[in-house]
This record gives sequence, structure tokens and C-alpha cells, in this order.
Amino acid sequence: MSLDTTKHAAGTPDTPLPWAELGLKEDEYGRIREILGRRPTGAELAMYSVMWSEHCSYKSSKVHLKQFGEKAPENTALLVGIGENAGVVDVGQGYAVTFKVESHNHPSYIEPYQGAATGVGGIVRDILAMGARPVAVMDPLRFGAADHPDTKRVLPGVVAGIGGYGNCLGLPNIGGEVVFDPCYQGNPLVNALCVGVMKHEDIHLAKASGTGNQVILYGARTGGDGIGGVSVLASETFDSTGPAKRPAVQVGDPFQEKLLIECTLELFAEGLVTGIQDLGGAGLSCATSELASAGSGGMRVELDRVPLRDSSLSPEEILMSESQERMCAVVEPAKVARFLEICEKWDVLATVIGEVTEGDRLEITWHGEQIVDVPPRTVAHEGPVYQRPYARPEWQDALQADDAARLPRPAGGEELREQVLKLVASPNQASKAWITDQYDRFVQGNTVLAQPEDSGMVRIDEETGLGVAVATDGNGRYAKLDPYTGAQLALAESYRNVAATGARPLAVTDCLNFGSPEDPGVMWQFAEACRGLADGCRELGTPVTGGNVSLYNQTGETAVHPTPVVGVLGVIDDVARRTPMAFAEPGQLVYLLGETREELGGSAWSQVVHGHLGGLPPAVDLDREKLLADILISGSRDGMIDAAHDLSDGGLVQAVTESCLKGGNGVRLVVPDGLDPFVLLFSESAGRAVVAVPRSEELRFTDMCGARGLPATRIGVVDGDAVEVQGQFSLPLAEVREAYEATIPALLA
Amino acid sequence: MARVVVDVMLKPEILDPQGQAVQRALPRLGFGGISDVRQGKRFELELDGPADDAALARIHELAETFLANTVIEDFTVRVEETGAAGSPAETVRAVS
Amino acid sequence: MARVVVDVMLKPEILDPQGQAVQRALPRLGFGGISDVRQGKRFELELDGPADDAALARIHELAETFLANTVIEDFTVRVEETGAAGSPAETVRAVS
Amino acid sequence: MTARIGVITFPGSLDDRDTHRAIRLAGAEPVALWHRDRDLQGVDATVLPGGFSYGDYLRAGAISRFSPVMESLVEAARDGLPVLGICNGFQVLTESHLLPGAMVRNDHLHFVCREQKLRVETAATAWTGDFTAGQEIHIPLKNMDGRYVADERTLDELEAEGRVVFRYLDGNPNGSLRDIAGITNEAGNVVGLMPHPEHAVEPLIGTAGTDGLGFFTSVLRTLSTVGKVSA
Ligand SMILES: Nc1ncnc2c1ncn2[C@@H]1O[C@H](COP(=O)(O)OP(=O)(O)O)[C@@H](O)[C@H]1O
Ligand SMILES: [Mg+2]
Repeated sequence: MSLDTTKHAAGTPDTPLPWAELGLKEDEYGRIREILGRRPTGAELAMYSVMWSEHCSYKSSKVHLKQFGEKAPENTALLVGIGENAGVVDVGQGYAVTFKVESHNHPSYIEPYQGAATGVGGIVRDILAMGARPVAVMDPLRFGAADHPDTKRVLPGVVAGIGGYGNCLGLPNIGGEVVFDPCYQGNPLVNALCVGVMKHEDIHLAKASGTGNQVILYGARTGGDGIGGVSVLASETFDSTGPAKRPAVQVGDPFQEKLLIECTLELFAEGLVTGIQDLGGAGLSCATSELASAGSGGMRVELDRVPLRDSSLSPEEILMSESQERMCAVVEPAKVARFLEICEKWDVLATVIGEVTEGDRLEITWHGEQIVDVPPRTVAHEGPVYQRPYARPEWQDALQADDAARLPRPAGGEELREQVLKLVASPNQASKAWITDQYDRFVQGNTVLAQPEDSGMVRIDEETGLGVAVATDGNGRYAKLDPYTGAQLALAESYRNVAATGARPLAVTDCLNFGSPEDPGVMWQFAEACRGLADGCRELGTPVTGGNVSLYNQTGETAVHPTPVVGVLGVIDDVARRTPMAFAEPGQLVYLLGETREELGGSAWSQVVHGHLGGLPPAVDLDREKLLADILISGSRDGMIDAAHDLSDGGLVQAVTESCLKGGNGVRLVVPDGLDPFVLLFSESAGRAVVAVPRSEELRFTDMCGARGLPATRIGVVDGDAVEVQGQFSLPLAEVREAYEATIPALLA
Repeated sequence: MARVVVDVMLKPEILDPQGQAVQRALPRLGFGGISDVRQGKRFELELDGPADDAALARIHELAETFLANTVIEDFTVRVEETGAAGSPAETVRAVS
Repeated sequence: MARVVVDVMLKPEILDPQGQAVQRALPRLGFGGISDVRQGKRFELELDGPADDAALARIHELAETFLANTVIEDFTVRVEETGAAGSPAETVRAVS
Repeated sequence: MTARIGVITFPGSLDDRDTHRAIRLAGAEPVALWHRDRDLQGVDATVLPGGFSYGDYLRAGAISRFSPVMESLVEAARDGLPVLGICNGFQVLTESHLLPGAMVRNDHLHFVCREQKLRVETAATAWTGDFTAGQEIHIPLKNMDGRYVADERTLDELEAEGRVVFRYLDGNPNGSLRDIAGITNEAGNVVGLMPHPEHAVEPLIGTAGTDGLGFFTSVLRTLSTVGKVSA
């Protein structure tokens, strides 16, 4: 076939193009023709189709995501907000931190190892592109039923992929989540978060400016992998049948990425980079159009200069290829030689592929002939926007009316004991060490806290001990019962987890995993979750700095639970003051902070003991969360608490058990007057934490709580080698440990 | 008693970082004249019975569903004469 | 232009956990009658020139010093007829 | 004069910066050595850090072994330069035949990261003089190819000559033969081990203790006794 040049396209308006196969709607194709004043060339069509896909254009979600900006709280710490590769937050002493969470759900189902591995690779390049050194990763994961045979295929592959890639990059894995639920059976959720650190002056943005500046593509060669991956894998359900000419799955090369990191950091350090963009979804289409769109001028690219792994690739395919481990930089002509020299030092292939031009067009040529001539903004930033219809599902009322309070409760101490054991041994509550021990948490020598702590914490300055903490949380069961509240509960839990370790929560990133936006019920869940998260962030004063939307997470007609995953980043002035979770000192007093109400809707207890999901999720009180966080942070700073652990799914008994097992000490609990032991142990009321207080600090601590109006109830003492609830039961630590630790290996090893 | 060999290689269009790393090292080691290196896996299966059509069909299925991931890999199945003299392959038992 | 294949297998006396893991999984997958599985590596080298004795000697040396660690591994070197019809191996191009 | 201890960075080395920090905390001066340079810059000792050099593609350590810097290092090690190989560094040392045996995939086939208890079997090496034989220490472990193998004769020889330097306690994490975590050469100047002492040098970071510092203080003592540098 002869080359479809812009000139040729102008002269052949009636040539039919496969816009529908590429996922474009008729009106979208019409708009492209309108923008260009002619039919697009094949290459232009390729670019528009990937960039206007759901995954890249956020066309269904945009109208709802807007709130994160509109409702953003005043926050002087925010240096770069939504819209860039990742948000950047000021953490003091001249340091800035950037962090973001992204999904790689669909590829990870098809090819668990590579899907998950390239998910890590992609988010790390996003962070790198901001000018930061990546310092940690986290991995919120969701799988089908723990005992389903396919989980045994998917989970070990995903975990090995995340470890295989992250370990090889030298990034400590400092936390994440593992959740099992049949709703994720055909559609696991693999989210990956990366944190990076830089000095304020090192912030880099994705824009091409300065006429005559050179555009350099560096990193791996471009191959035929992942073509159409963006539109087919991320935006459509699996049963859609498209021409699978090229493999949609990519193989990651973590070694190449490690070289890319070190090389890029050296380029930054020598001030050789004017603008930079990573290549992720939509490959060169995305990188060139976004760089050009954000910059002041236009851009000209000679596509035939792109180094290929497969010489048979067509220009369209090169533009759409999602080959991993590539970056694109804009460099002043005088600095190109040094740029290439540093790339050579790191064995990184680098090629000048174009330059910034005076105009406002993105022009791409193929052996001298023009195949793309478009206004870059129309590709990158002015894609279609949908106002998808949404409506509260009919079943929502019935679901909420099916109150968990009606479920039969344990009759006495003996049954209570049995249910506690069953709870801690259930796959969702059991130890995840079999998984997390496959991740390097020590590398870089700055890890202060990692799994199973409430949040991961890394030191970023050796002199002062300045550090950051990050936690990620999400609870699809809560969100299913009420997406608005569910999103706020995810936010509240993540915020609380950060505060529990002594860090001050600063900013938020989120990954919104939902079903098909074409289903009005799903769209309602999505709209509600966005509203809940935006409102919550405003109240807590923690802006959303960036994130990711993953739609079409469903098998056939059935969507996954709406699953907003929220990551909160906090700062701590001196990591020596961090609060761990372990009950390490016998004799210390155990205090329950916050109020316990009878809240069992969506609880782990209702799931584990009754296989039930119904009613309303726990109520949210964000003022209370702020107060609790203040107390936890002050308690840590002033040395009043030696351990803290937040209460979430599984309630008090789960939290206390984990703190006991970590510390190797038992606990003796006394049920406070007026509280039902069952409710005390299993309720999942939000805004709570347990702390261990040295006796010498008790008065000071309770005075502080009293003065600030936070309920603090002494519920027991760290002692012995059992989890004992007086008058109810006693569970030897060894027995609980066995129950807690044996489950996951038995299912997966 | 028969030996069946299953070779599993990444599809040609899929990136093979391992093969590339080997190839890039060759000039440094003084080995020229090698234009491409691909690295894959080799499985040697010892059968209890003969490698008849039925057995090969089963191994083919095993390769397709388990030994190879056909999303990214191709495989071949073949019978190897064990211990037979005149085998085309020269087996080297290195002395350490 | 010739293709030379180097197969590298762990020595018999070295534990091969990968092969064992495959073998342990077989009954669960419903595959009986396989008494042993070993997993090794297969390298496909594309030569610029012919696979003559000199080239093979060089590749033998490459295998011995680099592709295999002879403390733990054995290797074989052989020439593969590329594209030749009637090749004993059935190449399966799986459709995904 | 403070001791100058080299740290080689290969493409894909990960723990090189951590090793610099550990050397600094032990009171010596870390010197960055680059894989492409033959020049060892007159260092008094050298550490090969952990990581995934060349992605661990082919075999862990197999490609790094052919770096220009390794040619000089092998020579210097034969002349008595104290050399410590940690994890990937250990793998490079076995691939270079500075240490016998080989490292293969963990028997459970997973990467393993955990706090590991070790017994120091001998204090008579350049890197263990500050420990006592039989001492138990805690050092983080993290590897994919950590199973030490060698033929029976070599293993017997290592044991007979007191060249097993560390053994795993409380469970063998990777199937290493005879629970071997680290070994030394005949002269005792070259030591390789899988666990990571550089991640146990500060109380807050990594493992709770600082048992890893002993490796670096030991080599300083070795250097001062041979008169290379003052303690
Ligand atoms: N996939 C994972 N990767 C890393 N850490 C994980 C992963 N899953 C769980 N964790 C860690 O295990 C611990 C317990 O997880 P979880 O019970 O979800 O914590 P929480 O309820 O406090 O959010 C946390 O430290 C969490 O970061
Ligand atoms: Mg928690």
C-alpha cells in the first residue's frame, strides 16, 4: 500500500477509513474531519483513535473529575496539581515529593506477570518524568475468590511481576493491599503507586518550548508490542473482537528501565532537559502531541528516525506502539551532544527525532513525506467529552435495606472466640507475608516502615530525618453499599493510616476502578464516588494531586464492586519519631480512641461469618478523623504513645491481634461498661485507632485527649501471651498466629 | 520410556530482554558475527510409556496450556532419541 | 546465514526446582505418565555467515565460557536448518 | 589516613549508594568505581554491591563478570586486596571463579526478602575480624538466586578449611547446600555472602540492629594491622 500522506488525504476525501474498528464513534470521526478540514491520514487516524480512547482522553470521567480541581482545598504545599504526569507536593526543607497511582488491570488478567510488571514500569516513568528520583512503590491488588483456581494463576503471576520489576529497579515496596472478592474473578485490579523525591528546583514539566530545540527519543527500541493496547485493553471489555494482528501484551525490561532512571537523573542533574515526557499508553502519539500541546510552539518529527526492533512496522504502528522503557525529551541544540554522551555512558540508545517549530502544528514525516499535520491540542487535550447518563440502580434500596444488624450474633464467649479465629484466618484478614516477602523493602536504605505497618515510610533526608509516609486504601464492599460514603471511607482510612505512623497527611492520589461507563448504574457509582472523594478532600484539606481512572472492569454484564483506591501522602519532620504498630512493651496501656457504634454493614465479620453484603457502611465524620489524626501525630511527636494501629476492616479485634503478633506480646482486654463485647470486637466504626501508652505518659495523654474532646477509653494492657477478653475468651498467641499466617500459603504455595 | 522435548520461545515480535542482553555482551567478549540472539526455555519430559501419537497430543496440550503462555510465546514439541548413537546433538559434559 | 542452537541444562546432580515445580503441577492438571521434568535454557543464535566448523568451534567456546556455567550446567551445540521443510520439529504458532 | 573503600557500580547495581553510606558510617571513605574503568584508583578494599547487574539476565553475575573493572579486580584480589561481594556481588565473584561454587534459583522459586539470622562461623577473614566465631547476627536477606551449590568435594573442602563464613539459622531461606550463607577464598581476603550487611547499619532503617557495621569495621581493622591505613 502506498503511503497515505496529508496531500494524498486532501485529494481523496472519500477513501473509507477503519475508524469504527479503531474504536471511534461516528460523530468523533466527523469531528476529526472538521478539525482537519479534510479526511485524516491513516497515521492521523491512529493518533486520534488512541488519544481519544477512554483510557487516554477520560471522555466519560472528565466531567466528574473536574470536582477535584473545583473543590480543591487551599493548600500551599501543592506545587504542581492535576494535569501533569503526577502532582508535586512541598514537604519542606526545599524538598518536593511526587506520587501517583495507576491501574494495569486488564493486561494483568491476560498475562499476569508481564501485565503487572509493565504496570510498575509505567508509573515509575511517570514519576521520573517529573524530575524526581523514584524512592518507593506500593501495590493495591484485588483478586477473585481466594480459593478459585484462576486466582492461583493470576495472583502468583501478578505478585512475581510486581516483585520482578520493582526489585530489579531497586525500589523498595513499602505497602499496598490484597483483597479477595468473587466480583473481581474475571477482572482483577492491579494498581501500582510510585513515590519520587526531588528538590523544588528540579521539577520538570512535559512541554516542548523553544523553537529549534531538539526532540530526543531515548530508551528501548520501538517494537510491535502493545499496539492498540490502549484502546482494546483498557477501554473495551474482553469479549470485543478486534483484529489482533500484533500482540497487545508487552514484555517489560526492568534492567533497561533501571538504566533509564539513572541516565535521566544524570541528565536532570546537568541541566540538559527543557521538557520531558514518558512514553506510556498511546506511545509516541501521546508523547509528541502532549509535549507539543503543552508547549508554546509546534513540533516536527521525522518518524523514520525512530529506532525499531521490527523493521516491518508501518508509521501508524510506530505511532501507536506501546513498547516500554522509552522517554522523550526536549533539549536545547547546544546540549544535545552532552545529552547523547550521558545516554551512551548508561548504554541507553538515544536518537534525535525532531524539533520544536515556530508554528502551532504537530507535523510528522515519513521519509520526507508528511503524514501528520494536526493541531496538537485537538489530539492531546481537546478530545471528546461525554455527559454519560447516570442513575441510581434499582437494586440499591433493597441492598441498603438488607441490614447486617439482623444477622445472628455469637451466643457467648466460646462462639465469639471461634468467630475471632475465623476472622483472622480469612483470606482478606490473614497475613499477606507470603506475598510481601517477595518484595524488596530494604533497598535504598531509607525504609523506616513497610508492610505490615499502617503506612510505608521512607526517609528522604539523612541529616534531618525528614520523611514521607504513604498509605493506600479502598473498600469495594463499602462503596457498593454507598459509593459516596465508600469513597470517603477509603480516603478516611488512608488518612488515618498515615497519621497512625505519626506523619501529617498532605495530599491525595486515587485510582478509580469501576465497571462500564455505558451502564447508567455504574456511571452513578462513579459520579457518587467522585463527589464523595472531592467533598472529603476539601474537608480534610488534602487536595487530589493526580490519579487514574480505570473503566470497563467487568465480566460480561457484571461489573466489579465500585472500587475507589485512595493513596494519602504525609510528611514527618523526623522519622525517629515514627509510631510503629507493634505492642512491644508488656505493661503498657491499651487505649481505644474514637467511638464504637453498632456498624456492621459491609463488615469483614458479615462477610466471613455470614457471606453477607447489605445495609449501610459505617458513617463518616471527617472532623473526627482530623481530630484523631492530630492526637496521633502529637502523641508521636511528644513521645506519649509507643504503638498505634488504625481500626478498619475486621474492627478492634483484628487490629489488636495484629499489634500483638507483631510485637510478640499478648493483651488483656476489658469490655468497657455499656458496650456489647461482640460490637466492641467486630464493629467497623470509622475514626478509631488503638494505641499503646507507657504508664508514665498516661496522664499526659488522657489529658490531651480530654482537652481536645477525643473519646479515649482504656480497654486493657499489653501482657502475657494470649489475646484475652476478660469474661469472654482467651486465645493463645501461638494459636492465633497459626490461624493468621497459614491461610495464604495454604491457598497459594 | 521416551524423552520429549518442549522448546518455548518468545514470539518473534515480542521483546526478548534476556536475548538482547546476551547479544549486547558478545562484542565485549570478542565474539562477532552473531546478528541475533533469542533466549527461551527447554523442557525435557521423561515419559513412562512410548511417545506415541496419543502421548504427543497430550504433551502438546500441556505445552499449550501450561508450559507456554501462548499470548507471548510459541512452542515446539519433539521426541528425542535418548541414548541413541548418532544423535545430531553433541552433548558436552563439561569437567569443572 | 545459519541458526545455531545452544541448549543449556542443569547437571543431573543439581536440584532443578523449576522442573520439579512443573512436575508437581502435572497431576493437578490431569497429566499423568510423566516421570521426570527438567527445565533449562535454549539460545538461538543467528550467524552472519555459515555454520562451518570454525564458527561452531567459536560458539562452543562461547557456550563454555558464557552461555553456560559449567560448574552447574551442561550444554549442547547444534545447527538448525531454518525454514527447511521436513524438519523433525513441528513449530506451533499459537493463535491467541 | 582514612581507608578508601571502592564500591563497584555495574549497570543494574542497586545497593551501591547504600554501601557508600555504610562505609561512611563505619568511618571510611567510599570511592565510586565504574564497571567500564580498569582503574581501581588505589583503593584499600573493594565491595561488589547487591542488585540485578544486567538484569540478572542469562545468570546472575554472568555478564558483569566480563567488565573491564573485573579484570583488574581479579588480579588485585589474587594479590590480597580485601574484596566483599554482597548478594549480586557474591554471584559475580563465583562467576569470576574468585570463589568456588555457583548461585542458582531459590528452591521455592520466589524472591525472598526477610530479616535473617546468621551464625558467623569464622572471624579469620578480612571482613569478619570484629565478630567472634559462633556469634549470631541479624542481617536482611533479599534475593532470587541465592541457593549456593557446589559439588560434595568442594563443600567438604570449604568446611575442612574453615572457609564457610556464615550459615543460615532458623530456617534455610533458599535451599543453600549445608545452610551456607557466605564463604571465603583460601587467603581469607575475598568474602561473598547473600545477606545484606549494608542494610543493617542504622537502628531505624532496615533491620532493628546494626550488626552489618561489623563487616566494614572489620576490614578497617584488617587494613590497619597490615599497616595500610591507620585505624
Ligand atoms: N500487595 C501488597 N504489597 C505491599 N504491601 C501490602 C500489600 N498488601 C497488603 N500490604 C501491607 O500489609 C499491611 C496490611 O494491609 P491492610 O490490612 O490492607 O492494611 P490496612 O487495613 O491498615 O490498610 C499494610 O502494611 C499493607 O501496606
Ligand atoms: Mg491500617
